[in-house]
Amino acid sequence: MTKLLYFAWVRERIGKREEEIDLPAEVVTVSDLLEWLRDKGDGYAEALQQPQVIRVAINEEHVDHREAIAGAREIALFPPMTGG
Amino acid sequence: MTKLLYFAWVRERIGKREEEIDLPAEVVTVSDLLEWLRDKGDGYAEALQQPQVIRVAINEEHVDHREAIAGAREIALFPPMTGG
Amino acid sequence: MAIAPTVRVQQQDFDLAAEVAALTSGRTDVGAVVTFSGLCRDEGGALAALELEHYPGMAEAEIKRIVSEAITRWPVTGLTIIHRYGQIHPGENIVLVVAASPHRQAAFEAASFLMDYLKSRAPFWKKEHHVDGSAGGWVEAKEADATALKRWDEKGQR
Amino acid sequence: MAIAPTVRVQQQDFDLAAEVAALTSGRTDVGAVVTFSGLCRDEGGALAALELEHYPGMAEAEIKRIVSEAITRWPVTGLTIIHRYGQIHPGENIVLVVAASPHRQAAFEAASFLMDYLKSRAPFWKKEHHVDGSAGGWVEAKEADATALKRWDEKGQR
Repeated sequence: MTKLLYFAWVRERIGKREEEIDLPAEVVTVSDLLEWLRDKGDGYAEALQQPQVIRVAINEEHVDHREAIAGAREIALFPPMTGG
Repeated sequence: MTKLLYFAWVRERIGKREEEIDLPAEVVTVSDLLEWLRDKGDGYAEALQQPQVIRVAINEEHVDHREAIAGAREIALFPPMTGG
Repeated sequence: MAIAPTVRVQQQDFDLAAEVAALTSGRTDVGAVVTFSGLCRDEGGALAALELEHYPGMAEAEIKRIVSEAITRWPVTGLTIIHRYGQIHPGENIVLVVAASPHRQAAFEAASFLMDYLKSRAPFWKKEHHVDGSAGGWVEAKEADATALKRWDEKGQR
Repeated sequence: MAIAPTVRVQQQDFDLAAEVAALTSGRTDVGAVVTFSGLCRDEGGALAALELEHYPGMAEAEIKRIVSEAITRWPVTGLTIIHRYGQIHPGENIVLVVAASPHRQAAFEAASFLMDYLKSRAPFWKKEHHVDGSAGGWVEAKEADATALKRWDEKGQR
Protein backbone atom coordinates (compact mmCIF):
# COMPACT_ATOMS: atom_id res chain seq x y z
CA MET A 1 0.00 0.00 0.00
CA THR A 2 1.22 3.47 -0.90
CA LYS A 3 -0.07 6.66 0.67
CA LEU A 4 -1.11 9.30 -1.84
CA LEU A 5 -1.48 12.95 -0.78
CA TYR A 6 -3.20 15.69 -2.78
CA PHE A 7 -2.86 19.45 -2.32
CA ALA A 8 -4.52 22.66 -3.52
CA TRP A 9 -6.62 22.25 -6.69
CA VAL A 10 -5.45 18.67 -7.18
CA ARG A 11 -7.02 17.91 -3.79
CA GLU A 12 -10.19 19.87 -4.60
CA ARG A 13 -10.73 18.15 -7.95
CA ILE A 14 -10.01 14.64 -6.70
CA GLY A 15 -12.17 15.41 -3.68
CA LYS A 16 -9.94 13.99 -0.97
CA ARG A 17 -6.79 14.87 0.94
CA GLU A 18 -5.23 11.43 0.92
CA GLU A 19 -5.78 7.76 0.31
CA GLU A 20 -3.97 4.44 0.59
CA ILE A 21 -3.68 2.68 -2.75
CA ASP A 22 -2.36 -0.71 -3.82
CA LEU A 23 -0.52 0.13 -7.01
CA PRO A 24 -0.36 -2.49 -9.75
CA ALA A 25 3.07 -3.77 -10.82
CA GLU A 26 2.93 -2.04 -14.22
CA VAL A 27 2.97 1.40 -12.52
CA VAL A 28 6.73 1.90 -12.47
CA THR A 29 7.37 5.64 -12.80
CA VAL A 30 5.68 8.84 -11.66
CA SER A 31 4.39 9.26 -15.22
CA ASP A 32 2.83 5.81 -15.11
CA LEU A 33 1.15 6.71 -11.83
CA LEU A 34 -0.38 9.92 -13.19
CA GLU A 35 -1.72 8.09 -16.24
CA TRP A 36 -3.10 5.23 -14.17
CA LEU A 37 -4.81 7.58 -11.69
CA ARG A 38 -6.59 9.48 -14.50
CA ASP A 39 -8.72 6.42 -15.16
CA LYS A 40 -9.93 6.18 -11.56
CA GLY A 41 -12.85 8.59 -12.04
CA ASP A 42 -14.01 11.99 -13.21
CA GLY A 43 -12.34 13.93 -10.37
CA TYR A 44 -8.99 12.28 -11.09
CA ALA A 45 -9.37 12.88 -14.82
CA GLU A 46 -10.11 16.55 -14.18
CA ALA A 47 -7.21 16.96 -11.75
CA LEU A 48 -4.69 15.21 -13.97
CA GLN A 49 -5.81 16.22 -17.45
CA GLN A 50 -2.54 18.09 -17.95
CA PRO A 51 -0.11 15.75 -16.23
CA GLN A 52 2.91 17.85 -17.25
CA VAL A 53 1.90 20.65 -14.83
CA ILE A 54 1.55 18.33 -11.84
CA ARG A 55 4.44 18.45 -9.36
CA VAL A 56 5.27 15.29 -7.47
CA ALA A 57 7.12 14.55 -4.23
CA ILE A 58 8.13 11.08 -3.08
CA ASN A 59 8.78 10.73 0.63
CA GLU A 60 8.73 14.56 0.96
CA GLU A 61 11.26 15.24 -1.82
CA HIS A 62 10.60 16.76 -5.24
CA VAL A 63 11.00 14.23 -8.06
CA ASP A 64 10.92 14.18 -11.83
CA HIS A 65 8.11 12.45 -13.69
CA ARG A 66 10.63 9.87 -14.94
CA GLU A 67 11.49 8.85 -11.38
CA ALA A 68 10.72 5.24 -10.33
CA ILE A 69 8.21 5.00 -7.49
CA ALA A 70 9.51 1.71 -6.11
CA GLY A 71 9.90 1.99 -2.34
CA ALA A 72 7.75 5.11 -2.02
CA ARG A 73 5.87 5.25 1.30
CA GLU A 74 4.22 8.54 0.46
CA ILE A 75 3.62 10.19 -2.91
CA ALA A 76 2.22 13.70 -3.07
CA LEU A 77 0.66 15.35 -6.14
CA PHE A 78 0.18 19.11 -6.32
CA PRO A 79 0.17 22.17 -8.61
CA PRO A 80 3.22 24.44 -9.00
CA MET A 81 3.98 26.00 -5.64
CA THR A 82 3.11 29.60 -4.78
CA GLY A 83 4.72 30.11 -1.38
CA GLY A 84 6.82 33.00 -0.15
CA MET B 1 35.73 84.88 2.15
CA THR B 2 35.15 81.19 1.61
CA LYS B 3 34.53 78.70 4.39
CA LEU B 4 36.74 75.63 4.23
CA LEU B 5 35.79 72.47 6.15
CA TYR B 6 38.07 69.51 6.83
CA PHE B 7 37.06 66.00 7.88
CA ALA B 8 38.67 62.79 9.18
CA TRP B 9 42.45 62.59 8.59
CA VAL B 10 42.43 65.75 6.48
CA ARG B 11 41.11 67.55 9.58
CA GLU B 12 43.63 65.84 11.87
CA ARG B 13 46.64 66.65 9.67
CA ILE B 14 45.66 70.26 9.02
CA GLY B 15 44.85 70.59 12.71
CA LYS B 16 41.53 72.42 12.43
CA ARG B 17 37.91 71.69 11.58
CA GLU B 18 37.28 74.80 9.53
CA GLU B 19 38.54 78.21 8.57
CA GLU B 20 37.49 81.27 6.56
CA ILE B 21 39.91 82.05 3.76
CA ASP B 22 40.22 84.84 1.25
CA LEU B 23 41.17 82.98 -1.91
CA PRO B 24 43.38 84.76 -4.46
CA ALA B 25 41.98 85.28 -7.96
CA GLU B 26 44.33 82.75 -9.56
CA VAL B 27 42.67 79.91 -7.60
CA VAL B 28 40.01 79.00 -10.15
CA THR B 29 39.38 75.26 -9.86
CA VAL B 30 39.32 72.70 -7.05
CA SER B 31 42.73 71.50 -8.27
CA ASP B 32 44.12 74.99 -7.98
CA LEU B 33 42.76 75.21 -4.43
CA LEU B 34 44.40 71.94 -3.34
CA GLU B 35 47.73 73.05 -4.79
CA TRP B 36 47.51 76.49 -3.22
CA LEU B 37 46.59 75.10 0.22
CA ARG B 38 49.61 72.74 0.23
CA ASP B 39 51.90 75.74 0.54
CA LYS B 40 50.14 77.07 3.64
CA GLY B 41 52.16 74.97 6.09
CA ASP B 42 53.40 71.52 7.10
CA GLY B 43 49.97 70.24 8.18
CA TYR B 44 48.43 71.25 4.87
CA ALA B 45 51.32 69.70 2.94
CA GLU B 46 50.92 66.45 4.85
CA ALA B 47 47.13 66.35 4.39
CA LEU B 48 47.25 67.16 0.70
CA GLN B 49 50.41 65.39 -0.41
CA GLN B 50 48.33 63.09 -2.62
CA PRO B 51 45.72 65.51 -3.92
CA GLN B 52 44.16 62.88 -6.21
CA VAL B 53 42.76 60.96 -3.20
CA ILE B 54 41.10 64.03 -1.67
CA ARG B 55 37.34 64.24 -2.16
CA VAL B 56 35.77 67.67 -2.39
CA ALA B 57 32.28 69.03 -1.88
CA ILE B 58 31.15 72.54 -2.78
CA ASN B 59 28.05 73.79 -0.98
CA GLU B 60 27.41 70.21 0.25
CA GLU B 61 27.62 68.52 -3.16
CA HIS B 62 30.36 66.25 -4.47
CA VAL B 63 32.45 67.87 -7.20
CA ASP B 64 35.24 66.93 -9.55
CA HIS B 65 38.72 68.43 -9.14
CA ARG B 66 38.20 70.27 -12.45
CA GLU B 67 35.17 72.09 -11.07
CA ALA B 68 35.35 75.89 -10.80
CA ILE B 69 35.05 77.18 -7.24
CA ALA B 70 33.52 80.52 -8.19
CA GLY B 71 30.51 81.22 -6.00
CA ALA B 72 31.36 78.58 -3.41
CA ARG B 73 30.18 79.54 0.09
CA GLU B 74 31.54 76.37 1.64
CA ILE B 75 34.19 73.97 0.35
CA ALA B 76 34.84 70.70 2.21
CA LEU B 77 37.92 68.50 1.82
CA PHE B 78 37.94 64.91 3.05
CA PRO B 79 39.25 61.39 2.41
CA PRO B 80 37.20 58.76 0.54
CA MET B 81 34.05 58.06 2.54
CA THR B 82 33.57 54.95 4.66
CA GLY B 83 29.96 55.17 5.78
CA GLY B 84 27.33 52.47 5.80
CA MET C 1 30.67 27.93 9.29
CA ALA C 2 28.63 25.65 11.57
CA ILE C 3 25.44 27.55 12.19
CA ALA C 4 22.11 26.39 13.57
CA PRO C 5 19.45 27.84 11.26
CA THR C 6 15.90 28.42 12.49
CA VAL C 7 13.08 27.07 10.33
CA ARG C 8 9.46 27.36 11.44
CA VAL C 9 6.18 26.68 9.66
CA GLN C 10 3.40 28.08 11.79
CA GLN C 11 -0.07 29.58 11.83
CA GLN C 12 0.69 32.48 14.18
CA ASP C 13 2.44 35.72 13.32
CA PHE C 14 6.13 36.32 13.94
CA ASP C 15 8.10 39.08 15.66
CA LEU C 16 10.66 40.60 13.30
CA ALA C 17 12.65 42.37 16.02
CA ALA C 18 12.87 39.24 18.19
CA GLU C 19 14.11 37.16 15.27
CA VAL C 20 16.79 39.71 14.40
CA ALA C 21 17.83 39.95 18.05
CA ALA C 22 18.16 36.16 18.19
CA LEU C 23 20.84 36.34 15.46
CA THR C 24 22.72 39.34 16.85
CA SER C 25 22.37 39.60 20.66
CA GLY C 26 25.61 39.13 22.53
CA ARG C 27 27.57 38.73 19.30
CA THR C 28 30.27 40.97 17.87
CA ASP C 29 30.98 39.09 14.62
CA VAL C 30 27.84 40.12 12.73
CA GLY C 31 28.29 43.09 10.42
CA ALA C 32 25.11 42.86 8.35
CA VAL C 33 21.56 41.63 8.86
CA VAL C 34 19.10 41.56 5.97
CA THR C 35 15.44 40.78 6.60
CA PHE C 36 12.69 40.12 4.11
CA SER C 37 9.05 40.29 5.21
CA GLY C 38 6.42 39.16 2.73
CA LEU C 39 2.96 40.63 3.38
CA CYS C 40 -0.51 39.99 2.04
CA ARG C 41 -1.70 42.71 -0.37
CA ASP C 42 -5.38 43.43 -0.99
CA GLU C 43 -4.98 43.71 -4.79
CA GLY C 44 -6.60 47.11 -4.98
CA GLY C 45 -9.28 46.26 -2.44
CA ALA C 46 -10.54 43.08 -4.14
CA LEU C 47 -8.90 40.56 -1.82
CA ALA C 48 -10.51 39.68 1.52
CA ALA C 49 -7.99 37.00 2.53
CA LEU C 50 -5.43 34.51 1.36
CA GLU C 51 -5.69 30.90 2.43
CA LEU C 52 -2.29 29.28 2.61
CA GLU C 53 -2.24 25.53 2.28
CA HIS C 54 0.96 23.62 2.91
CA TYR C 55 2.35 20.09 2.97
CA PRO C 56 3.23 19.54 6.63
CA GLY C 57 6.49 17.72 7.07
CA MET C 58 7.73 18.37 3.57
CA ALA C 59 7.42 22.15 4.00
CA GLU C 60 9.91 22.11 6.89
CA ALA C 61 12.13 19.52 5.17
CA GLU C 62 12.29 21.43 1.89
CA ILE C 63 13.00 24.77 3.59
CA LYS C 64 15.81 23.09 5.53
CA ARG C 65 17.29 21.80 2.28
CA ILE C 66 17.15 25.33 0.81
CA VAL C 67 18.76 26.77 3.94
CA SER C 68 21.57 24.18 3.81
CA GLU C 69 22.28 25.18 0.22
CA ALA C 70 22.48 28.86 1.24
CA ILE C 71 24.91 28.00 4.04
CA THR C 72 27.30 26.33 1.58
CA ARG C 73 27.13 29.35 -0.74
CA TRP C 74 27.53 32.34 1.59
CA PRO C 75 29.51 33.03 4.78
CA VAL C 76 26.46 33.53 6.97
CA THR C 77 26.48 33.60 10.78
CA GLY C 78 22.74 32.94 11.06
CA LEU C 79 19.64 32.23 8.97
CA THR C 80 15.98 32.25 9.98
CA ILE C 81 12.95 31.37 7.88
CA ILE C 82 9.39 31.50 9.19
CA HIS C 83 6.53 30.68 6.83
CA ARG C 84 2.92 31.02 7.93
CA TYR C 85 -0.06 28.98 6.79
CA GLY C 86 -3.85 29.27 7.20
CA GLN C 87 -6.02 32.35 6.72
CA ILE C 88 -4.05 35.57 6.20
CA HIS C 89 -5.61 39.00 5.73
CA PRO C 90 -4.32 42.00 3.78
CA GLY C 91 -1.57 43.80 5.68
CA GLU C 92 -0.59 40.69 7.61
CA ASN C 93 2.74 38.88 7.41
CA ILE C 94 3.17 35.73 5.31
CA VAL C 95 6.87 34.97 5.42
CA LEU C 96 10.07 36.13 7.11
CA VAL C 97 13.66 35.56 6.04
CA VAL C 98 16.58 36.83 8.13
CA ALA C 99 20.20 36.48 6.98
CA ALA C 100 23.14 37.57 9.17
CA SER C 101 26.73 37.72 7.98
CA PRO C 102 29.98 39.58 8.55
CA HIS C 103 29.50 41.14 5.08
CA ARG C 104 26.60 43.01 3.50
CA GLN C 105 26.72 41.41 0.06
CA ALA C 106 26.51 37.91 1.53
CA ALA C 107 23.53 38.87 3.70
CA PHE C 108 21.67 40.44 0.76
CA GLU C 109 22.36 37.56 -1.60
CA ALA C 110 21.52 34.80 0.90
CA ALA C 111 18.18 36.45 1.75
CA SER C 112 17.30 37.01 -1.91
CA PHE C 113 18.27 33.42 -2.80
CA LEU C 114 16.16 32.02 0.05
CA MET C 115 13.11 34.00 -1.07
CA ASP C 116 13.45 32.92 -4.69
CA TYR C 117 13.70 29.28 -3.62
CA LEU C 118 10.81 29.55 -1.18
CA LYS C 119 8.59 30.96 -3.94
CA SER C 120 9.19 28.10 -6.35
CA ARG C 121 10.25 25.09 -4.26
CA ALA C 122 8.54 25.21 -0.86
CA PRO C 123 5.23 23.28 -0.86
CA PHE C 124 2.79 26.12 -0.14
CA TRP C 125 -0.23 27.15 -2.23
CA LYS C 126 -2.26 30.34 -2.02
CA LYS C 127 -5.99 30.55 -2.59
CA GLU C 128 -7.66 33.93 -2.90
CA HIS C 129 -10.92 34.85 -1.24
CA HIS C 130 -12.58 37.93 -2.68
CA VAL C 131 -14.34 40.73 -0.85
CA ASP C 132 -17.52 40.05 -2.83
CA GLY C 133 -17.66 36.52 -1.38
CA SER C 134 -16.48 34.73 -4.51
CA ALA C 135 -13.65 32.26 -4.26
CA GLY C 136 -10.92 33.83 -6.35
CA GLY C 137 -9.28 30.52 -7.03
CA TRP C 138 -5.73 29.35 -6.66
CA VAL C 139 -2.91 31.78 -7.34
CA GLU C 140 -0.95 30.66 -10.41
CA ALA C 141 2.81 30.26 -10.30
CA LYS C 142 4.54 33.11 -12.12
CA GLU C 143 7.00 32.73 -14.96
CA ALA C 144 9.01 35.57 -13.36
CA ASP C 145 9.55 33.45 -10.25
CA ALA C 146 10.97 30.58 -12.29
CA THR C 147 13.26 33.07 -14.05
CA ALA C 148 14.36 34.53 -10.70
CA LEU C 149 15.37 31.05 -9.62
CA LYS C 150 17.52 30.44 -12.70
CA ARG C 151 19.89 33.34 -11.99
CA TRP C 152 21.22 31.39 -9.01
CA ASP C 153 22.06 28.42 -11.25
CA GLU C 154 24.02 30.65 -13.56
CA LYS C 155 25.95 32.11 -10.66
CA GLY C 156 26.74 28.66 -9.37
CA GLN C 157 28.22 27.71 -12.72
CA ARG C 158 30.51 30.71 -12.99
CA MET D 1 4.90 57.10 -6.86
CA ALA D 2 4.89 60.09 -4.51
CA ILE D 3 6.37 58.79 -1.29
CA ALA D 4 7.76 60.65 1.70
CA PRO D 5 11.07 58.97 2.53
CA THR D 6 12.51 59.17 6.04
CA VAL D 7 16.16 60.19 6.36
CA ARG D 8 17.77 60.64 9.77
CA VAL D 9 21.38 61.21 10.82
CA GLN D 10 21.55 60.77 14.56
CA GLN D 11 23.68 59.73 17.51
CA GLN D 12 21.12 57.51 19.22
CA ASP D 13 20.20 53.95 18.28
CA PHE D 14 17.15 53.12 16.13
CA ASP D 15 14.25 50.70 16.52
CA LEU D 16 14.06 48.32 13.56
CA ALA D 17 10.52 47.11 14.32
CA ALA D 18 9.17 50.65 14.71
CA GLU D 19 10.69 51.73 11.39
CA VAL D 20 9.21 48.74 9.56
CA ALA D 21 5.83 49.35 11.21
CA ALA D 22 5.95 52.98 10.05
CA LEU D 23 6.09 51.77 6.42
CA THR D 24 3.44 49.04 6.72
CA SER D 25 0.90 49.84 9.46
CA GLY D 26 -2.61 50.41 8.18
CA ARG D 27 -1.55 49.71 4.60
CA THR D 28 -2.58 46.87 2.32
CA ASP D 29 -0.50 47.71 -0.75
CA VAL D 30 2.89 46.62 0.61
CA GLY D 31 3.92 43.11 -0.40
CA ALA D 32 7.59 43.16 0.53
CA VAL D 33 9.78 44.88 3.11
CA VAL D 34 13.55 44.49 3.03
CA THR D 35 15.65 45.82 5.88
CA PHE D 36 19.41 46.13 6.13
CA SER D 37 21.06 46.67 9.51
CA GLY D 38 24.76 47.42 9.56
CA LEU D 39 26.46 46.56 12.85
CA CYS D 40 29.87 47.23 14.36
CA ARG D 41 32.09 44.12 14.40
CA ASP D 42 34.95 43.69 16.88
CA GLU D 43 37.40 42.38 14.25
CA GLY D 44 38.24 39.26 16.20
CA GLY D 45 38.30 41.07 19.54
CA ALA D 46 40.78 43.80 18.54
CA LEU D 47 38.30 46.62 18.15
CA ALA D 48 37.05 48.55 21.21
CA ALA D 49 34.93 51.08 19.31
CA LEU D 50 34.34 52.87 16.05
CA GLU D 51 34.19 56.63 15.97
CA LEU D 52 31.92 57.83 13.19
CA GLU D 53 32.58 61.33 11.95
CA HIS D 54 30.18 62.95 9.52
CA TYR D 55 29.60 66.18 7.63
CA PRO D 56 26.42 67.59 9.18
CA GLY D 57 24.08 69.05 6.61
CA MET D 58 25.74 67.38 3.65
CA ALA D 59 25.17 63.90 5.15
CA GLU D 60 21.40 64.41 5.15
CA ALA D 61 21.44 66.19 1.78
CA GLU D 62 23.50 63.47 0.10
CA ILE D 63 21.38 60.64 1.53
CA LYS D 64 18.25 62.43 0.29
CA ARG D 65 19.78 62.65 -3.19
CA ILE D 66 20.52 58.89 -3.10
CA VAL D 67 16.99 58.14 -1.91
CA SER D 68 15.49 60.28 -4.70
CA GLU D 69 17.50 58.29 -7.23
CA ALA D 70 16.18 55.01 -5.77
CA ILE D 71 12.60 56.28 -5.98
CA THR D 72 12.97 56.96 -9.70
CA ARG D 73 14.40 53.48 -10.28
CA TRP D 74 12.10 51.19 -8.29
CA PRO D 75 8.37 51.13 -7.51
CA VAL D 76 8.77 51.58 -3.77
CA THR D 77 5.98 52.51 -1.37
CA GLY D 78 8.39 53.64 1.36
CA LEU D 79 12.10 54.15 2.09
CA THR D 80 13.85 54.82 5.38
CA ILE D 81 17.52 55.46 6.02
CA ILE D 82 18.97 56.10 9.47
CA HIS D 83 22.72 56.58 9.84
CA ARG D 84 24.31 56.98 13.24
CA TYR D 85 27.42 58.97 14.16
CA GLY D 86 29.63 59.23 17.24
CA GLN D 87 31.10 56.42 19.32
CA ILE D 88 29.77 52.97 18.41
CA HIS D 89 30.76 49.75 20.15
CA PRO D 90 30.96 46.20 18.76
CA GLY D 91 27.50 44.67 18.45
CA GLU D 92 25.80 48.05 18.13
CA ASN D 93 23.90 49.34 15.11
CA ILE D 94 25.50 51.75 12.64
CA VAL D 95 23.00 52.07 9.82
CA LEU D 96 19.48 51.03 8.87
CA VAL D 97 17.87 50.88 5.44
CA VAL D 98 14.24 49.88 4.98
CA ALA D 99 12.65 49.50 1.54
CA ALA D 100 8.96 48.67 1.09
CA SER D 101 7.36 47.79 -2.25
CA PRO D 102 4.54 45.78 -3.74
CA HIS D 103 7.21 43.43 -5.18
CA ARG D 104 10.08 41.56 -3.60
CA GLN D 105 12.69 42.19 -6.29
CA ALA D 106 12.18 45.96 -6.13
CA ALA D 107 12.50 45.95 -2.33
CA PHE D 108 15.72 43.89 -2.44
CA GLU D 109 17.30 45.96 -5.21
CA ALA D 110 16.37 49.34 -3.73
CA ALA D 111 17.83 48.37 -0.32
CA SER D 112 21.01 46.99 -1.87
CA PHE D 113 21.43 50.06 -4.08
CA LEU D 114 20.95 52.41 -1.11
CA MET D 115 23.60 50.55 0.91
CA ASP D 116 26.13 50.61 -1.93
CA TYR D 117 25.61 54.35 -2.38
CA LEU D 118 25.77 55.07 1.35
CA LYS D 119 29.11 53.24 1.58
CA SER D 120 30.79 55.27 -1.14
CA ARG D 121 28.92 58.58 -1.38
CA ALA D 122 27.59 59.54 2.05
CA PRO D 123 30.05 61.78 3.95
CA PHE D 124 30.86 59.54 6.92
CA TRP D 125 34.29 58.35 8.06
CA LYS D 126 35.13 55.58 10.51
CA LYS D 127 38.05 55.67 12.91
CA GLU D 128 39.02 52.54 14.81
CA HIS D 129 39.91 52.48 18.48
CA HIS D 130 41.72 49.35 19.59
CA VAL D 131 41.23 47.34 22.77
CA ASP D 132 44.92 47.84 23.65
CA GLY D 133 44.38 51.62 23.74
CA SER D 134 46.07 52.37 20.42
CA ALA D 135 44.26 54.46 17.87
CA GLY D 136 43.73 52.09 14.96
CA GLY D 137 43.49 54.89 12.48
CA TRP D 138 40.96 55.71 9.82
CA VAL D 139 39.27 52.88 7.97
CA GLU D 140 40.29 52.90 4.32
CA ALA D 141 37.72 52.89 1.54
CA LYS D 142 37.52 49.48 -0.11
CA GLU D 143 37.97 48.84 -3.80
CA ALA D 144 35.11 46.32 -3.51
CA ASP D 145 32.74 49.09 -2.48
CA ALA D 146 33.60 51.15 -5.56
CA THR D 147 33.03 48.03 -7.68
CA ALA D 148 29.69 47.38 -5.98
CA LEU D 149 28.62 50.89 -6.94
CA LYS D 150 29.50 50.41 -10.60
CA ARG D 151 27.03 47.58 -11.12
CA TRP D 152 24.17 50.07 -10.71
CA ASP D 153 25.60 52.28 -13.50
CA GLU D 154 25.67 49.32 -15.86
CA LYS D 155 22.07 48.49 -15.05
CA GLY D 156 21.05 52.09 -15.63
CA GLN D 157 22.59 52.03 -19.11
CA ARG D 158 20.81 48.89 -20.29
